[in-house]
Amino acid sequence: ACDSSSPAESGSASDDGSSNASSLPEPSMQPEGCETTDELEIGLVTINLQALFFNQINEAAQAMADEYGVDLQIISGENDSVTQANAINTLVADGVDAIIVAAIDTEGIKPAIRAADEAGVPVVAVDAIVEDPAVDTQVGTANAEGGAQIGELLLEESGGEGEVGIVGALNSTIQLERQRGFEEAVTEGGMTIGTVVDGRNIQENAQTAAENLLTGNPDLQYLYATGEPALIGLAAAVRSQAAQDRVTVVGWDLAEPVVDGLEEGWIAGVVQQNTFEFGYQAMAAAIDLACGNPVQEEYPVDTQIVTPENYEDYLYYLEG
Amino acid sequence: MTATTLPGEADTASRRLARPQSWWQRANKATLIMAVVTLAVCAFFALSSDTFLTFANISNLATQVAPVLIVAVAMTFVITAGQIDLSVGSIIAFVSAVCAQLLVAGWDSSLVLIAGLLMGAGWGLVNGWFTAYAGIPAFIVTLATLSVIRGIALLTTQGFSVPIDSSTFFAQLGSARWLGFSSSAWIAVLIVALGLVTLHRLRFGQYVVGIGAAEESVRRAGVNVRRVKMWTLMLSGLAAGIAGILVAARLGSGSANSAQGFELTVIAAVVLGGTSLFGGRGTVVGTLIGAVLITVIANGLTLIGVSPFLTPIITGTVLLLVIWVNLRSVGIAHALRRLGVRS
Amino acid sequence: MTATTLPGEADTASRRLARPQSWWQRANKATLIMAVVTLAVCAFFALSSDTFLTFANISNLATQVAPVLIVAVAMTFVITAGQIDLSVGSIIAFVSAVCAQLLVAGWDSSLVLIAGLLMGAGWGLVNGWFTAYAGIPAFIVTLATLSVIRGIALLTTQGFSVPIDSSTFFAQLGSARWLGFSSSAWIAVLIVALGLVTLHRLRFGQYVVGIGAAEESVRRAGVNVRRVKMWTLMLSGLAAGIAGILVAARLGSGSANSAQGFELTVIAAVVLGGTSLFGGRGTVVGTLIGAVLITVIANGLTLIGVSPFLTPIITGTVLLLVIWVNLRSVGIAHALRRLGVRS
Amino acid sequence: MTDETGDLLVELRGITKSYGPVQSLRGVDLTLRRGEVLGLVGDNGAGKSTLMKVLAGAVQHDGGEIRVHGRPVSFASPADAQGEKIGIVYQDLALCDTLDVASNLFLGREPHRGPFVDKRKMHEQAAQILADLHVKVSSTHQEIGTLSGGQRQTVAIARAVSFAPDVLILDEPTAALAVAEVESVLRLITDVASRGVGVILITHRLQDLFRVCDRITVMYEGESVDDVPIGELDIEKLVALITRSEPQQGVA
Amino acid sequence: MTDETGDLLVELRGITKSYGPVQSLRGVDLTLRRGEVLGLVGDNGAGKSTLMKVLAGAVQHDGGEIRVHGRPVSFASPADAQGEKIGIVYQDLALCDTLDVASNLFLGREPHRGPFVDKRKMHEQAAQILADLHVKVSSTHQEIGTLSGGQRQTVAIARAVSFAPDVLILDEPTAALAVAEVESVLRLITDVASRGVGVILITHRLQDLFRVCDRITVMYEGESVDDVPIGELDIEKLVALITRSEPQQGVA
Ligand SMILES: Nc1ncnc2c1ncn2[C@@H]1O[C@H](COP(=O)(O)OP(=O)(O)OP(=O)(O)O)[C@@H](O)[C@H]1O
Ligand SMILES: Nc1ncnc2c1ncn2[C@@H]1O[C@H](COP(=O)(O)OP(=O)(O)OP(=O)(O)O)[C@@H](O)[C@H]1O
Ligand SMILES: [Mg+2]
Ligand SMILES: [Mg+2]
Repeated sequence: ACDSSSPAESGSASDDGSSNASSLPEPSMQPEGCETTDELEIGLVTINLQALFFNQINEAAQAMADEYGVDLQIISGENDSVTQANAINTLVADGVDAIIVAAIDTEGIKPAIRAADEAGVPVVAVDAIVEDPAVDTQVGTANAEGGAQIGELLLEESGGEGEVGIVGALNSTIQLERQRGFEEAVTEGGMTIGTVVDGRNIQENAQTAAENLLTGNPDLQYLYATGEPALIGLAAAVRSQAAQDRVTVVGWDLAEPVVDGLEEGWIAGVVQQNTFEFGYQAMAAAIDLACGNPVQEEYPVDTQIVTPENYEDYLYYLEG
Repeated sequence: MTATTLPGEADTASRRLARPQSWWQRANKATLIMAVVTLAVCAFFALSSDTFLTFANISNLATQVAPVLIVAVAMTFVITAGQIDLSVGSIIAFVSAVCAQLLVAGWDSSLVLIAGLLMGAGWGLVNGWFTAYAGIPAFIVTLATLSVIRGIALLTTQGFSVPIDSSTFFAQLGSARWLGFSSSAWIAVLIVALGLVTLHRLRFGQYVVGIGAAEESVRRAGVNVRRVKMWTLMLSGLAAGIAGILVAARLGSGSANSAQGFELTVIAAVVLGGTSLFGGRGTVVGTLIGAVLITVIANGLTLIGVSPFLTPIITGTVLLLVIWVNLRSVGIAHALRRLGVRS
Repeated sequence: MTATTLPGEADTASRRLARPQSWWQRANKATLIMAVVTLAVCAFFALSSDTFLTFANISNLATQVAPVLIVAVAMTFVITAGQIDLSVGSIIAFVSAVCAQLLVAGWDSSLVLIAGLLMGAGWGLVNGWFTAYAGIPAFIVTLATLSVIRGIALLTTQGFSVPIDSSTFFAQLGSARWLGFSSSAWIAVLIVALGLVTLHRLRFGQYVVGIGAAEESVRRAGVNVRRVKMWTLMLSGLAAGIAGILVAARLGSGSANSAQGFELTVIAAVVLGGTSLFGGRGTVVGTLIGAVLITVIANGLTLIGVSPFLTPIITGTVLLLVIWVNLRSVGIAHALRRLGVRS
Repeated sequence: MTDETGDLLVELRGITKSYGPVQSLRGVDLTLRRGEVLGLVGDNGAGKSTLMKVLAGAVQHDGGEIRVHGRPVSFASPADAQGEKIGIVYQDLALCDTLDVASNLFLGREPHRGPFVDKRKMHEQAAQILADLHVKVSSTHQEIGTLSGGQRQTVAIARAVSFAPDVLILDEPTAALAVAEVESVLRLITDVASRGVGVILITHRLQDLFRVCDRITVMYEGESVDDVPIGELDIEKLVALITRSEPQQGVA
Repeated sequence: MTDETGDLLVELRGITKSYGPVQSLRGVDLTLRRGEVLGLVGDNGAGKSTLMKVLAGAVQHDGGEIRVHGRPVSFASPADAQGEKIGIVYQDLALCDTLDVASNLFLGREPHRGPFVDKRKMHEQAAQILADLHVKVSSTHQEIGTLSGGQRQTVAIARAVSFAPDVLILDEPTAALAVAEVESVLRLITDVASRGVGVILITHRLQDLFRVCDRITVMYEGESVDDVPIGELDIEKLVALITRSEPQQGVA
């Protein structure tokens, strides 16, 4: 349905991408489009504006929208599923041609999506998987699988024994999924889950929680952080407790403070989702849906595992 | 010693004293101005967006304002009585999560509805008891229960949202419509009406205002002020329970993470409406206007396509501006009135 | 007519009147009990966890309590004066994000530090002006700026967590230690000392208490109450600026996502310490104890490995319990005292 | 006017009350008979108001006994005291500033029709009561907080009287009143007493006491020190009792 | 005692003030000379307190002119009036309940050493002032909120007097005071007046007026209606002036 190259290539294409004027990597796919693309209106309902993750999805979507002259309206869900439902209802009332949504609550978004579907507005779900027939296209990876992947990596590091401490965010369903996938993988591999602390998706809360975790468990060797604020906080905690030598950390989402850890080697791996591809593919699908072109039901975007060996290839994510 | 009362003099005097006030005298000037400002904001959005005044959007608006409004009406009583309830967001999350779980466990919708209301009122009772009978400031009590209630909800759901079968009556409550407006909207209307009557026509309302103004005076008047204070917090708990049910029904799922920061939105609506945070003055109509204004701003900014980064900045600025105009304009209203009288 | 004043009588009378109070009379009983309760909580954790009393953990605790404590001391003034500041969390986020960006832009650390303080105080001034001079309730003003300030921070960072080069003096501030305690901890100690002196020894402190008790009376005494109110909010802004700098320095990055919900933690610490939310009564020592208690509970629960799902439940319950004991124990203290006197 | 053989309405025995270190009442005895007007006098800070708060249930005493109509009672709240038909005008008036005149007048016993407060009736009755007492306010809709000191006081008096109590306590009811209003209040006192109500009047206007009282109880530093029929007193003697000194020549 | 030729301290001309629909002052004239004690009387709600709040800068008037020492002034705040050395005891006292006695006494002009409030000195001076005025409180450390009505009032009077004002306004200063304290206050008034201070005394105790006043200004429904030297008055005439009726026989 589209001239897509393999999504896996996009990571290695980073070098050309960063030399690009817009400093965004090249999209791996373009919409088929139609004559009226420059009259289209598309709404994007995101989770929040505080995480780089969502902003990069927005950026990529905006870039592609600009290219095709599409009018893109981005709305922040402010971490509240009711706000997201309100936003979708408002967009439907406004008569947009398609809606892209990164759902906070994959269950709670369904009635709003169904209402959009009934009103004839196609819906693309990005990042979190929403299992509902009203969703026309899914773009993204399963968060639980990403958690399992990084769990596998940690099992290799640890040889399948030892205890893992977790810095999570109980107020984020997505991060709970990541935690669940990870826990299943590592316990199967022979490791045990130690203390779990809640960083509430805020950096310095995560730092404080992680510090307490490290102090309370002086023998703890392995740590896992389920999101960007958690990982940044955990990294700061490891430094402030001078625990670089005794711990091995894995987590989600590349960020500048994390790069140092990768460089020094005590961060063994980071799950990086291809946020730009999320944005591009979701936008491409939305445009095609709005034009009435056929689209795939799923566009899987591979998660990438950033390791001390390959981290330099991924630094383009951090160019703002 | 000079009290030479003529027959009938006291009578005319008493008639003069009790003379009912004119509409203008009775009207709360600040609320009037607030209504005018809100209309102005609406007019602005109506001019900037074709969709704003469509029936679909107005119906949307009514649905969106409902949970805030329902809780805000109850919160008006709480704040007017000089108390506060920070736990309403957590109660919403609790009720929505537990109701969804009960439905999954196979309870009948009607039972779940009753359970939801009871849970809301029950948490309100806990807040109320600690505030009124144990004498702990409501701010602290509800700050503590805020954390406890959501904690329990998180614990029972393990943080995941629980889907509600869309065939249940409970879920249909979320999509039911009458005259084009959702059930949430109608329930909100009902609760505003109840709030109006309760605050302005029942003894309870008198005591709520009195307690906010001078609790000790009301106590000395022989009123059981503890019970009244407990009731206000129970009402806000109950209202949060209703809102929790409506949110769960509308989202088709219950989640322990819903309605975070909801208490601030509600309190903002109440205070924007002219209710004094120090107690003693409260108006349900003002709360209605405050809640509508907040919702309209969010809705309107989306419709005219403002960048999401600018939305919080504009929202905050508009709120500040509105209140500022409102404060100035009590003077303006008097001036206008005086002009009107002269001409 | 019976005022037969003997020479010297007035003198002895005046000496009796001004007799300084004993230590026990002066001591705030509630604060004392609170300290005892906090010690009990500490003792519990010390018994349940080997690590709790290690120097490393105590040093950690001191660092962790610092930002809350710094802002809470300033907030004590705000609340004692009958105001409130909900925007402190947003100011922290703003200052930390902008400072990091300025460092990236190549500014010198010392300049950035000054800029950070100025930004904090500047936002505080905005809050203060709207509250004191435009007459808008502080709750509304800071609710609006809460949204505006974080909005601007988000806009400038676009969600990036801006790294701070660890070789800068700014970043070293985060890791600097003296006598085993971090710079944050020492700064917090300094600010508590300043707060004590300001509240109890300066005119400003007297006026703050007076305004909280009866603003109109202080105004009639010829005090410029507007300026005092503006100053309190400026102080809380400034304190939030300091906290923002420390948070950024410690994390080694500045982010607009910092310090969400921070205001509630700070207000909880202040109110837990015995400062009245209605104004007129405040104690810096109480705030110190409140902030330490909240931090110790979070730290201790993690050390003894409580499930994160149980943490909020236990925290809330403990807070409620502590306040409850505290309220009861003013009576207990008197009873003890009476026993002590008799024996 | 009074009925010396009237049955005992109120009997206080050895009432004590401390506020932390401050001992406000150190053992006070007081009796009040039906139809009697009792003057309660004493220096500033003697404990008069505290005693009356105890009798009205607003404050709980530490020790001693209260008997009303001969039965020992204990008041856990002002409502209990109202149940025994004890009405009081507090020295600080105990009004709600943001409520209007009529609402304050009827606070706690609003006329109602079904569950609703009958606002019209409330305002009419309030107007009637105020007009009867010649209270000078412009409207029953005015907020109490905006009234003058004297106006507030008359509303508080009107409130207490309209309860039709058996025992009426007036704690410096005329402090802020103008001459004509003081006369009305004094007339009111003799009126209600002649209808069998027991009145306790606290005032520092000693000449008023001589016009309406039957008996004077004197308090000094938290104790009741004298209880004298009015006939045995003149103003100098009374001043001497209050200040615990020998009566002097010069009169205020 | 007074100096009839003394220069004009205060001159109010046609002061008006409305609160929304309520017109509290409809044009009031008032003059006060150095060393003079002026009695300001009127019915409850006549506007006396409102007028004094205007003169003390606590309330801003709508129309009319204020002259102090012959110069027209306009007070934007109480601080401005204090700058003109106008001191006042408000009818509602204007104290801060949670501050102690000494802090209230010195609110706004605390003795200080460098930047610090000199608490010891403050308490000592406060004790001195209170002892001089025979105020009956137990300690300067007591919170104002826990004092009795009369004690509060004496603290407020002590506060106003210790400012050493040129113009001293007393709004019903003796309403809650016991006999001896009233005497002290009256003595105080003649004292300060003899030192050249102009005193405005509002009171409903008419006999006190005859003991200290030189002149009486009468207000009625927001207007000043009479201004009479005390020599031309007796108590019946004064009552008649206040109530705007013919003097009668019966005296209170
Ligand atoms: N809540 C309280 N806390 C501490 N002391 C108090 C409290 N209430 C009253 N007191 C003290 O008790 C004493 C008696 O006060 P009370 O008000 O009964 O005096 P009173 O006889 O009514 O005086 P007045 O004639 O001035 O009204 C005073 O010394 C007062 O300071
Ligand atoms: N803030 C206000 N709002 C509305 N009306 C007010 C306000 N303040 C005073 N008034 C009205 O102004 C009139 C004069 O009040 P003021 O207090 O000056 O009387 P006063 O002469 O001092 O009486 P009193 O002898 O009872 O103290 C009263 O009718 C009162 O109701
Ligand atoms: Mg008294
Ligand atoms: Mg007055």
